[in-house]
Amino acid sequence: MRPILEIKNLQVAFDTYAGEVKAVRGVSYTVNPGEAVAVVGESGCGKSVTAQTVMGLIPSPPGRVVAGQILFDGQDLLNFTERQMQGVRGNQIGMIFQDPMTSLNPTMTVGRQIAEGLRKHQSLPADQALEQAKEMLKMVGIPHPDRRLNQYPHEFSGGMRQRAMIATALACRPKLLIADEPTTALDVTIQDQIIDLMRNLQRQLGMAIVLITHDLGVVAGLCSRVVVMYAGQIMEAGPVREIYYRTQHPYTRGLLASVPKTGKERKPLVSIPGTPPDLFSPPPGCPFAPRCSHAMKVCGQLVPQEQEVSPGHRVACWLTHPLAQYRKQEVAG
Amino acid sequence: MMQGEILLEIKGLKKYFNLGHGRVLKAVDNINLKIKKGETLGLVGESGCGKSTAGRTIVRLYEPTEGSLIFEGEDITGLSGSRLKPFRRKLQMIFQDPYASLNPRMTVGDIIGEALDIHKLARGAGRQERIVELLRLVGLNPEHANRFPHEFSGGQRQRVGIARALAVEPQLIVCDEPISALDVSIQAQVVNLLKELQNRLGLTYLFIAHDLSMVQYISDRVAVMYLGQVVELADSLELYAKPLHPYTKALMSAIPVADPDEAAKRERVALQGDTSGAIDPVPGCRFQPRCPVAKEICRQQEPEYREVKERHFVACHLVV
Amino acid sequence: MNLTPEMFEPVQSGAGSAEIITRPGTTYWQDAWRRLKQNRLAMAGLITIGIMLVMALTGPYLSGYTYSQQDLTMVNQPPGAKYWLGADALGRDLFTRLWYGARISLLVGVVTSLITLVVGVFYGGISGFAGGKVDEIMMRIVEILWAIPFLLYVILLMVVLGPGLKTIFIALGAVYWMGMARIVRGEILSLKEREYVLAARVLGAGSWRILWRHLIPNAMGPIIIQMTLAIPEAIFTEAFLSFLGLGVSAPMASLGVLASTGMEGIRSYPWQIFFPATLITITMLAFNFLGDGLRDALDPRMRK
Amino acid sequence: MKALSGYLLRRLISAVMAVFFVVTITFFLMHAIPGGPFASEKEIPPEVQKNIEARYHLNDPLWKQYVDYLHNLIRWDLGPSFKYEATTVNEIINRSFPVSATLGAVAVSFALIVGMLSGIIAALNHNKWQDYLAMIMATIGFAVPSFIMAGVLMYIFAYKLRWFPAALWGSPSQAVLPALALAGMPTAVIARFMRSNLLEVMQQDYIRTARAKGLSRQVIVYRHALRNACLPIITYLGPLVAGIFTGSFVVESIFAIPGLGQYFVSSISNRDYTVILGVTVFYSIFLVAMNLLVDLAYVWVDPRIKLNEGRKA
Repeated sequence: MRPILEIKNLQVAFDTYAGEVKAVRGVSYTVNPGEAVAVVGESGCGKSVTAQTVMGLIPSPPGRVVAGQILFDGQDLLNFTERQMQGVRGNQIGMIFQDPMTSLNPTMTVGRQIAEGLRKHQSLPADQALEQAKEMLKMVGIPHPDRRLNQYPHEFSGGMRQRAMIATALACRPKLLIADEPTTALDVTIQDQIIDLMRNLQRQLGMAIVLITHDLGVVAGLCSRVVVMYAGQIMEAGPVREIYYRTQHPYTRGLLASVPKTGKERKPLVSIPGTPPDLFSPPPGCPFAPRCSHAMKVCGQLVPQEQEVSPGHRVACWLTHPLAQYRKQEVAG
Repeated sequence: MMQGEILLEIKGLKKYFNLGHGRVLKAVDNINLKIKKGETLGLVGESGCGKSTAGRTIVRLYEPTEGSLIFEGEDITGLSGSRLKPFRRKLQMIFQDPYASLNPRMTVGDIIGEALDIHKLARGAGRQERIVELLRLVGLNPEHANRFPHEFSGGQRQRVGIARALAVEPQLIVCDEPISALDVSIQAQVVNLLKELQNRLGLTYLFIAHDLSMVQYISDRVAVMYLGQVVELADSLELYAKPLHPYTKALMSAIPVADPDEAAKRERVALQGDTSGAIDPVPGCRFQPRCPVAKEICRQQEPEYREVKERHFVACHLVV
Repeated sequence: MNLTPEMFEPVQSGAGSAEIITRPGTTYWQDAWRRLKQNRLAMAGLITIGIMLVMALTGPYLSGYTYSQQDLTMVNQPPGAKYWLGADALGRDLFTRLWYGARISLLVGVVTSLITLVVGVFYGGISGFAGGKVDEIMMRIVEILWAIPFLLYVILLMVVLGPGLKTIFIALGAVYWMGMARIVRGEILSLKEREYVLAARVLGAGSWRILWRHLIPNAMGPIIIQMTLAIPEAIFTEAFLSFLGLGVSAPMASLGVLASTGMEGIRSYPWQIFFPATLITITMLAFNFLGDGLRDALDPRMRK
Repeated sequence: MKALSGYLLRRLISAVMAVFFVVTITFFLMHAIPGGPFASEKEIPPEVQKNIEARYHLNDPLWKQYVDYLHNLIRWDLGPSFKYEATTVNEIINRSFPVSATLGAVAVSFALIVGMLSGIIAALNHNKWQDYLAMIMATIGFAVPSFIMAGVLMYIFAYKLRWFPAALWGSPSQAVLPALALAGMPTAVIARFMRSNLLEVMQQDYIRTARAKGLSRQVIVYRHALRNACLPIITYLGPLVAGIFTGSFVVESIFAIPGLGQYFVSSISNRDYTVILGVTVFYSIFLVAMNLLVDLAYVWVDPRIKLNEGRKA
């Protein structure tokens, strides 16, 4: 099966007054048709920049793709003209954003905003597009779609707005939905509703999802594969059960341990010391080495190469190197 | 840890905001809590439930509309000016936004030092020593005293905020969502620091957050708020094991679990709609419009907040 | 590089070193100055203002004539060796009068801007800090004053108080403080809800401490911008009043007086209006460029 | 609907208060001016003086004059002119306001069209030559006082090139130069305002959403950005329209246009109380009405504004 999205060695930099910020430093991952992949990492790790580069939404200047390929359905999006990209955006790839409060145009009715994509990509006349927009509202679980269609975003609550955003992104039935922290700005009970909705829509429409999040908890119930990013690089990637139950990278381990488990007895919360590196001058070796409790001399000197430890489970860590075997056992124990 | 001695008693606290044109926002509507010396009381709820307003009213940033605050047996509700100042030393606050909670024009040393100046706790070399001591206490370097807030990361700033609160040697600290703006790995750092400081200095916390899992981790007891009212209060483990209020149950089931197997197994309590209506709450139980098990009585009568089990309080008609 | 077993020796994790701040520290003002220096137009404005200040102070003494000295044999002389910029209808040296006028105009600008600062910060500060009913009443007053065609009022005040430099200060100050008051009030109103101000209040800080240590220093950016922009506006209005014959009285001169006198002879002696008009325009440009530059440099949203 | 009428009522009361305030201040300011209208120029016999004062009620106590004035004002009677005999202030306004209004309307239309267009062009070509050119023009327009602009235009186009007449009023060609002189400043302000608004709007999240839908740049600018960027311009329009009439004092007197501004200027030197007072009151009512109109326009164009809260943000 050919992947729907294949990112190969993507490098993105931003030029600022203080120099070049290397936001994405050689990221590769694939998404298969109909599959939900989570990209997890803390703020500034490059997860959103990668996604926005796929959509061609990086402001340029200051942003700039240094190297790499983004293959969508086998074609490199980086070679597309702006006009070609417009045919992809909203049509074959839909995208939703973190803040539903600001992501909708305040002076346009919700119905027209949903219909816009349909009119552009399917050349529907206004009334038919609005009719379909109503169907979309119904699909994302907004009650009274007739009335809601003609309302403005400020008349919607936060959860409703995010539903409307999803309706907008899915109006043209794209093959891929990129969700950039779709629930971060929402309350837990609403977050639960939105994730549930995304899960149902994915089954119903058979589309692939890239879910960008900082919350490993949100991922578990929705995605089949996970990519863990840190300081512009991929630390670990693999099937969801591999990542949670056979964690290889100390960073992933640290992330999982810093979320408390509810109930039962209280295990002490393990925290990762220090702060992520400044991407103006990233450290020469593994970016996580300065915070890693299992760091070795080599970690500060050389960037670890990605190793496949089991089918589909890749790790970029010197602990997987044969010479580091004894340390690895210690970590696991 | 629990000596049972009550440090702060909150009695019938109400805080209404007048929005003009006859509309009133009942942000906090009659809450009763007792905070015991040395414990951590968690206060959870979703945005707009009034938990932050409650915290701010407790530290007297807002004047309560009604009710009283009794600190170590003394009613501090009506105090102001110089009579309030001694209590300011005992009651401190840590804020949510690490970017907005430090004055960008002051050095970190001055930010911490200001607390010492206001209460005339140290001067000259002693002041400098105390600042260094406080920085060390929260895990920062003494050289950081001459730096400005924008040079620090979010987690480091939050530590500065903690050092500022600790400078006056308080007894009770109201933590107003101190970790919700931080990255996951940094959240754990701050929570661990708070725990460590509590053990070392014998602090009492009122820990406000929307993140139920973190609240349960750090708290001895947890109170759940919905639209200005406490709907359930119990020991942390008890609340997790046997939540009684349908809202608590729903909140609990919505916590994302970082475990694929458990996530798949979990039973979810789906809630309809979202919180709104602190301005014109419905008659009867406020949760009733979203409640999956609401009965007729819920629409007519406001449920009473009562102790249904030892140390377990709930406001729901359907809990026997 | 070859990998050797000794490279896989564990090292002490650098938890402590991760707390070290690598970037050099800069204060807000250093940062703003750096951004301002990068703005070429703003720097050009700043340099121009500097030159103008020097010329306004020394210019009137360079040609050897005084600003009121008349030579009726040299009426309306074109620019030349004797009178560098020519002479006016009364045979006065225009070079001397130009820089003398610039001095008066700059004085008007600076003094008005200072009055604006004092009154506006005081009024706006109290209104924003007190909040509630006090704020509502104080702002209602400004709102009503705002509905007054202010230029008419400056004119009326000038008529009532009689012409003169002092009158100009009072009249302009009486009008321009409102803009400053609005800006200061808005700033204070939003700043006082910031968490660091709340923190100071929880610590028991008094009103004065909060106002002086927390609110005013953080409102300084917009205040400075407003002051910079008030200077050209005052110069502008003074020129306008002079044009209506309500400015400084003869033989004193301001750029507005010179331009207005020059206007009368525009057909025959165009240079008489050319020089003052150019200087007014340059002044306005310089202050506006500087003001725009400051806005970019001091705007908190521009900070990374 | 109830909210709208309540809001309107509050705004109206506030407007009436503002006008009342203006009338009161102006009235007493006028009477504080040293030297009466008939005192200065030539010697008048005491009896004649008395007669005149009696005719204009100038010998009544001040408070009575004030009450009378207010009373007449309610019936929109602004009294007789002291200077021009047998002419009322109402007549002066009726005669000269249409002239000023025409000139103002031409200038405002010019400022709106040119200002908005150049602001949009500048923003869409951010940091390119079009942007720099437009902003240099705007800054110069902003920096040149209207009377200098008037002088320059007159010198070049009337005296040197002789394309347009230099003065007076009547034919459309006579309106060109004064309208341009008047439009300079507002054009510059609108251009700068429009540019910065549009640049800011283009940074908003909802523009990114529109791009993510695959809309073309033109559609995004036209459908999403422009409307939101134009909204704040409306706020500026009220004071602008009213201000352009006040600003025309100088331009009207330079070009010798028989507008309201010129009457005002000459009434000052003539100490013609009733004309000064009348024109000031007229201007304030105009300004207040314009601001009221702006508020209503906002309610109409911006769906976010709830009537009962008014325009706050």
